[in-house]
Amino acid sequence: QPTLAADRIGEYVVPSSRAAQVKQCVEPADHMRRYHMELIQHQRDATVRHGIRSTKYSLSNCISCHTGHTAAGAPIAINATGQFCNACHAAAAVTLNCFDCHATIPSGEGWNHEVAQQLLLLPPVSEGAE
Amino acid sequence: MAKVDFAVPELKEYPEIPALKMDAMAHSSPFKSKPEFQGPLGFPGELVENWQQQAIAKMGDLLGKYRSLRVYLDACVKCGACTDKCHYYLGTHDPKNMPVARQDLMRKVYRRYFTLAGRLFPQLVGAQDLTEDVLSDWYSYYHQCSQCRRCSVFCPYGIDTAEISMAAREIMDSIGVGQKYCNEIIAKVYRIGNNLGLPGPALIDTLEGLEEDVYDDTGVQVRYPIDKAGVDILLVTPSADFFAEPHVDGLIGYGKVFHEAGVSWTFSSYASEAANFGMFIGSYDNMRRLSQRIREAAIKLGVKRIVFGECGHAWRVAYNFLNTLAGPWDFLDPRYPVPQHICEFTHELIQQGKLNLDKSQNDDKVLTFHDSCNVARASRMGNYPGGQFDIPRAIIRATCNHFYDMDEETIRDRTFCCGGGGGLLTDDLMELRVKGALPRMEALNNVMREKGVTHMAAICAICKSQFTKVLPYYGMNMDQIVSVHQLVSNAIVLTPRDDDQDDDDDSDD
Amino acid sequence: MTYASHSHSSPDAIDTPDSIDAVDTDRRQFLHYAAAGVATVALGGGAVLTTLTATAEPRTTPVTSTHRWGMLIDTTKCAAGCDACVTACERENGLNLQQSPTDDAADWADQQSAWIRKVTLRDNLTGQVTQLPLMCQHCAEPPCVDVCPTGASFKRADGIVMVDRHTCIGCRYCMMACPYQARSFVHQPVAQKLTQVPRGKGCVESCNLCVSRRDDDRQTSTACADACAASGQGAIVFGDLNDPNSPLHQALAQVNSRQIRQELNLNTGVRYAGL
Amino acid sequence: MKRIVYREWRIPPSRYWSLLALLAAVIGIAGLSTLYVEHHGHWVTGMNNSVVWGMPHVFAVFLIIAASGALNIASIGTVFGRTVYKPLGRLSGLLAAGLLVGGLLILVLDLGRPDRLIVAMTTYNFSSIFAWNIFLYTGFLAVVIAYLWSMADRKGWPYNYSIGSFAMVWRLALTTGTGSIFGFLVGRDAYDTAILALLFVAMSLAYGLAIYLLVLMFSFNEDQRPLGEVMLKRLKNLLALFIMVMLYVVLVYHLTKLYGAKYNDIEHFILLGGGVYTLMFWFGWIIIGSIAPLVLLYHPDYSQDRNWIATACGLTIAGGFAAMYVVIIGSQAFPINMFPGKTIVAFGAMTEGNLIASYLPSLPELLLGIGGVAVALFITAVGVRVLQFLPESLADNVIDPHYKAS
Amino acid sequence: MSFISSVFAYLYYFATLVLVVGLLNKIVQYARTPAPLKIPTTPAPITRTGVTLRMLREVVFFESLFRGNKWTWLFGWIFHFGLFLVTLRHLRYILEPVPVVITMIQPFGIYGGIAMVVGLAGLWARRFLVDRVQYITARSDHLILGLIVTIGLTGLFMRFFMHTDIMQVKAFYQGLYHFEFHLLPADPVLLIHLLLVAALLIIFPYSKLLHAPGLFFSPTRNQVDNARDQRHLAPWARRLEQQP
Ligand code: HEC
Ligand code: HEC
Ligand code: HEC
Ligand code: HEM
Ligand code: HEM
Ligand code: SF4
Ligand code: SF4
Ligand code: SF4
Ligand code: SF4
Ligand code: SF4
Ligand code: SF4
Repeated sequence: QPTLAADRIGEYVVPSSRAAQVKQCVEPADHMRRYHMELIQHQRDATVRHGIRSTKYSLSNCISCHTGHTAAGAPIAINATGQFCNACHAAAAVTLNCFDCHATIPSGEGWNHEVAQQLLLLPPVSEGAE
Repeated sequence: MAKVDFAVPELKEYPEIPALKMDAMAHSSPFKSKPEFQGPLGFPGELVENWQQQAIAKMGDLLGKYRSLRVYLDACVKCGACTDKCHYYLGTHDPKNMPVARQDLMRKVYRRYFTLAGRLFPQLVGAQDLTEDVLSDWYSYYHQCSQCRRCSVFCPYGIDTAEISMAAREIMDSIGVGQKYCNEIIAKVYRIGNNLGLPGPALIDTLEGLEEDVYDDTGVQVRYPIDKAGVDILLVTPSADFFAEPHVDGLIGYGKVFHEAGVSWTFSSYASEAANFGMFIGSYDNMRRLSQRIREAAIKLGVKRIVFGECGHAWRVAYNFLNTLAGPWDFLDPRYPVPQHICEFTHELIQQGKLNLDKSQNDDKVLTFHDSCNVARASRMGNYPGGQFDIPRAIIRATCNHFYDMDEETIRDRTFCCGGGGGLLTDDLMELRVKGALPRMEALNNVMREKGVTHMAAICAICKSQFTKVLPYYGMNMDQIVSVHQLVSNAIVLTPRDDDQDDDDDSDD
Repeated sequence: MTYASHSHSSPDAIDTPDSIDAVDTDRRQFLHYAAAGVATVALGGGAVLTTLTATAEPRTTPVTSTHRWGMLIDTTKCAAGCDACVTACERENGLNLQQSPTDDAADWADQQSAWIRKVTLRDNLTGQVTQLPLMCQHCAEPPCVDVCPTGASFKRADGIVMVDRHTCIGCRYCMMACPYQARSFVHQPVAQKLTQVPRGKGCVESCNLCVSRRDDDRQTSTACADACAASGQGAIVFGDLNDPNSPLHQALAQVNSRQIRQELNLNTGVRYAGL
Repeated sequence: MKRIVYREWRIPPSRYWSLLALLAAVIGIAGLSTLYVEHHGHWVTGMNNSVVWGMPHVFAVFLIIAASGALNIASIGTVFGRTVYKPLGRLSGLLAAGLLVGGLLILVLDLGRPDRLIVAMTTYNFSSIFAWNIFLYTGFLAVVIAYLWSMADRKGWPYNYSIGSFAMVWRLALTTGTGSIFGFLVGRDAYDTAILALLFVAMSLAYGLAIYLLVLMFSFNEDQRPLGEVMLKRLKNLLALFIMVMLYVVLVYHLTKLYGAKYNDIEHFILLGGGVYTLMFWFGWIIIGSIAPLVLLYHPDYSQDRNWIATACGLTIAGGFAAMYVVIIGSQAFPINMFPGKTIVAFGAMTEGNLIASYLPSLPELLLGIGGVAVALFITAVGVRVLQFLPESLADNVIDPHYKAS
Repeated sequence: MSFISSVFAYLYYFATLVLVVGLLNKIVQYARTPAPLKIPTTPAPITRTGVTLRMLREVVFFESLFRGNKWTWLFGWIFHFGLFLVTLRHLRYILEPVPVVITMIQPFGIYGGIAMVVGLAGLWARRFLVDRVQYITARSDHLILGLIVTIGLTGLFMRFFMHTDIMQVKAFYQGLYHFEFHLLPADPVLLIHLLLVAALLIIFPYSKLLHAPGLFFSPTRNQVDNARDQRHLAPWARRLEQQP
């Protein structure tokens, strides 16, 4: 007798990312799953056209929070195989060109980077702990 | 014969797709066959008692025997591409003459008895019981299809309404509802050897007369032998060639070509008919019985090759089915295809330069060519696809100076039927025949006006008979239709032979 | 939006040795201005629960035409052999991370991105040599924006002309149109980039007046201006053209400045003195 | 009037398929080289930050204006009521559509981000002449299709004149628009004049007709259809006329430019000191592309010979490419005159003696351009084969009922 | 919700079964039924390769239909090509890992979806506007068109307006392979989409949609024109021959 398997929201969050230690995404994960592309797209236009640099839906912020880290604490490109963005997109056959331009790990100077710096300073989450 | 009054359609400069006129041709159906014609073909004499069950059973039988039927009844998506392709629809405006609607007459019965959807939701899928009305529709409209296959060319799945109307006719025959014209003729072949019921002696007479005529005309002794054993070639030709105009002029041409080729040949009085009406009624058995006569004649006469005269349906059966029905032909000369078309034969001679043709003999004519539907869409000549279009044209071009094709949409594989094919060449269907000829008449009329065409050549006995009858309805002349080999006959410059003076001694080796 | 060219001070003033002091003054004024700016901007946007920046917030409201960012470049101060501004721009925007895909140095020189160029001129009559940095002039009537088919080239409300590289299709028509050859096309895939300055193959880019600094009120200058000042030349003054109290405005008041290709009437945001 | 009978192009299948295979191969190679460029980025082309439009644009612009010119034949038949040209109309429409698609394809594939084509199709900046051109181009295709329909379907005949007139207006707008892409570039000395649009119109007539004539002669020849002297003579004279008009506009263009002193430098560059560009101008555009065809077309003997007429067309087309090269690339190579009265000694990485921007077309971009031509021909070849575009005969007695063999 | 998910799970098992069994049954039936006579519509190819090419042209370009009716061809081809792209795009839901080609085709699949609906709209309009086609149209024809249009529209609606959780959809279908029942996202549009798709799968083997396999078995199209060279004999005809 087949049973209904439990469906976990949040299963794609990389254990070694900061997100693993936070309770919630910027919106409920269910909503994020469906609408994250529109959120960041909207943010994109707001930022580029109107100079709004709020971090809530900013791509750099997604990356900061969702990048996984190696055991040594070095960040792993977020679009690398099996990493957060890629895990879903490979399964959903989505090809992004965002990372043609956008840094896949927090890098560089500036206020965005300061955010990243702080994230980097976090102790890497040990593998498997979830 | 109850003559129906009808208006001959008007010829337009451009073909027009008519608006529907419901049941415009519901009254048209051919005479029913009498029991005495049914019997010899193996069909019940009249409508059997439990005809519905029998018809359905027969349908089931055919569905198991013919993939075409099976697939075609399933596959049609009602796309409508075929709707404006049938000359009978164009001429009569009756929606049931649209090929798909014609198929639907059977399809709705098929759905009712053979498909799940039709059994469960007949209304939804347009399924219907086989009632008397349906049967009468069948009889009427399956005898308004000349099995010309024009619809099949344009159907995305190649659905061939001819296959379906053949099946319908077979089913009807099997319950005792036969068509007089076809069945009577088939019976005649069984009895006498040809459609026209010309007995052997009559044929011999005719041929001797021809030999004299030709001699008088040309001063050259051209032979038209019959039942001569041990010759190379058996020529099988539609019996109309033996006496009807313009057919016989073609036959004279065959003889002249053979004469020039220097080959020995003969007719057979046993197989003195090329046409095979078994196809029209969709009866494999009868088609096979008719074909076997040719095999028997070929064996009896000991010929090496078989050549067919100008006849469309005959050529279809010969080209595509003869090997199946009466083969294998391993006792014939393997260097030649079995059978060959007389046009293939003539064309080869022309290419080899063996015929001396004086084109100016046909200078009184400006020609066009009517691709007969069964030659164009159901057979081939030569060794490449489409040879059936090029070879007759090449012959015409070689024999006359003025040739123009009709509108591209109305020739080659898109050619329009003459309107009399498929066993409909009977006076009781005159209205249908006249109206069905409309598209061809229009195209002809256009080249006549624009290119000054005077004559139309054809290579089919039915076409020739039909046009002779129908042309006058459209204000044209019946002798505007000519045989291709009539042109050859006119143009050919005969080589006198030693035996020209010597009537009886034909010493062939 | 128009404003008069300022030509109060005499051209000679530019060559005075105390120009260094002038820069210092400028700097002080800059700092002053910056402090005021920070003070006046509301620190909104507390909604973000993951906010890690404890102090000042980057901008959360759309830019307006209250400001119009611009620069004054005093060519007389621009030193021969110096390219500090170019280097700074490259560092700021990750252009120094570009790697030549080709061995042909001349080709690469033509193809690599340059948001700011060091230009040297010689007067045809006098033979006098002039140095100046040339970047996007942030035209008020930018031809590049007019021609861009998708509207990817656009002018922000605060006067910054830039490329929205999400809608740029790489047709390069803007490059054809720009009278200053200020734009670059990214000819090769970009391997390394900065979070703050995304850039990649197939799009057009140009100086954007260090736009992410503009949206962060803690920042009051551009990388090139900072570098020039730091190098001691102080040839570049950055500021708000709309603000009569801004150091830029005051600097413009002091020197005789003009636009390059003034005849085109593009009303550039970058002005040159000593040209 | 007699009905004109059109027939599908029925050359032997083997020839037909080899022709298609050849074109397909060229297109395939162009496709591969496009992928190559897209994968590596544009550094593998000769284009750079100074010469931002290169060989692909030479081909694309040529094809696009030729498309407009090719449609001109149909216009003459429909709008100007020259019934003799009527039988030529369908091919004219088809060729126009083919050339345009070929040209646009090149433009699109040369984009830095061709994957964002949808952006170009959905977001418009209406102050950009380029955006208008996108409308002009796609609209052109729609108009041509409607035009073809009105020529081919009897239901469309009543609208033929109105659609034809509309198509002609559209056609002129298209060429003007294409010319204006350059004409509106106030920042560059070589452009910045309205005459450029006029020049493009004139060029379009000549190049479109030259291509049309070649295609017509080739297809009729292959299919053994009669192409009479009367028709050929008319078309040939028309071509000569168009070439002269073009020459005239070129003259006016340079005269106006020379008149304005500020353009002296660029004029000097193009006409005298521009090296390869000067050569292209004089030798390619003027001598090979204009004078030589004129000589051939008016020569008492040569002009009677079909091979020489074809040669004249070929030369005109070659000249067209040279013209495009001069107009598009030559003008970019010449440095922008930003500092009047001053000489630029160093301009960023570019230093003295090297201020004329270098541009050397690379193979991939050349292949892309040729691919566009192949696409145009491919469309035409498929079109004439599957639909009735070609009149059955253009023999003298067919096109002119009053014709008498002399 | 879990109830609905179970219902859908069983529905899809059933629909797939019907589709596969029904279709196989039909195909076997077609393949088993002999074609006793050579009836290719000429000019027909005279070699097997030629026939394959002819079939390919029919399947890919709808060559005959093109000759038959340009408008129908246009809309029909747009629809089918769109459908083809959409189908390829949909493979991402049922394949893991997703093949590279399928990934590359994704953006085109969306245009395919739009094209599909446009094509269907044209085809449907014809059923009302052309008297001949109106005459031959049965209710089931409208029904099938309506079904597919609705599938297309709900799909597009999800694509552009009400996104669904694709990962969950995929998990649901992946689960079916192992008899694991995953939850479907609770989106009404998705459920309608899927319900109608199931209906489509079920009616496929019992409707005119059989034209797809049918084409391959059409004797007028799949026969080689070589009757004179090779004797062609159906089994039942051979039996006929043996009894004199
Ligand atoms: C504070 C860190 C943080 C930031 C910033 C953040 N996320 Fe998340 N994200 C999370 C956490 C934590 C979860 C898991 C939530 C859960 O399990 O309910 C999550 C879940 C998700 C999911 C669902 C994944 C799954 O496995 O179901 C998506 C998609 C997502 N985030 C996308 C984004 C995007 C896009 C952005 C940028 C706008 C972003 N996130 C920014 C912390 C963050
Ligand atoms: C060709 C380069 C390029 C590509 C590709 C690109 N971007 Fe960007 N993006 C930029 C640039 C440049 C900026 C910064 C503009 C600025 O600083 O004002 C930016 C800014 C943004 C921002 C606002 C800054 C931030 O970090 O929040 C978002 C969100 C964004 N992009 C999302 C995307 C998404 C999503 C994609 C892919 C679908 C994408 N971008 C693809 C160049 C690109
Ligand atoms: C829970 C799975 C999941 C995660 C995690 C996820 N995505 Fe997605 N994303 C999707 C799906 C599914 C789609 C495709 C929706 C579609 O095809 O309609 C998508 C689409 C997108 C798109 C739109 C692509 C397009 O071409 O339309 C963008 C942009 C995007 N994701 C960005 C991101 C970024 C950036 C991250 C990582 C920070 C991320 N996503 C993480 C599931 C995910
Ligand atoms: C080998 C694959 C297929 C081929 C060659 C094919 C071909 C065709 C053709 C030629 C038509 C007639 C023209 C038209 O009306 O569009 C048609 C109609 C149709 N096809 Fe297909 N088809 C195929 C597969 C499918 C499939 C898988 C579906 C299922 C969704 C489908 C659904 C339809 C429908 C609904 C119509 C009728 C349109 C109407 O009612 O007008 N086809 N097909
Ligand atoms: C197993 C069967 C199917 C599943 C699970 C399924 C699921 C989906 C989903 C989840 C979407 C939304 C895509 C998005 O939001 O990006 C979608 C879209 C769509 N579906 Fe389906 N579908 C199925 C079958 C079909 C069929 C058979 C058709 C056509 C006859 C179809 C036509 C469409 C169309 C046209 C779209 C919109 C375009 C697109 O996103 O591709 N679907 N489908
Ligand atoms: S076979 Fe010929 S006569 Fe019969 S329906 Fe088809 S087109 Fe009409
Ligand atoms: S063309 Fe074929 S599929 Fe279309 S309606 Fe006619 S028979 Fe049916
Ligand atoms: S840093 Fe200043 S002095 Fe140096 S080159 Fe730049 S502008 Fe001139
Ligand atoms: S300088 Fe050039 S790029 Fe900058 S705004 Fe002006 S035209 Fe545009
Ligand atoms: S290259 Fe980009 S920014 Fe420049 S005109 Fe084209 S689309 Fe606009
Ligand atoms: S303002 Fe910024 S982007 Fe512009 S040139 Fe200076 S450093 Fe570069």
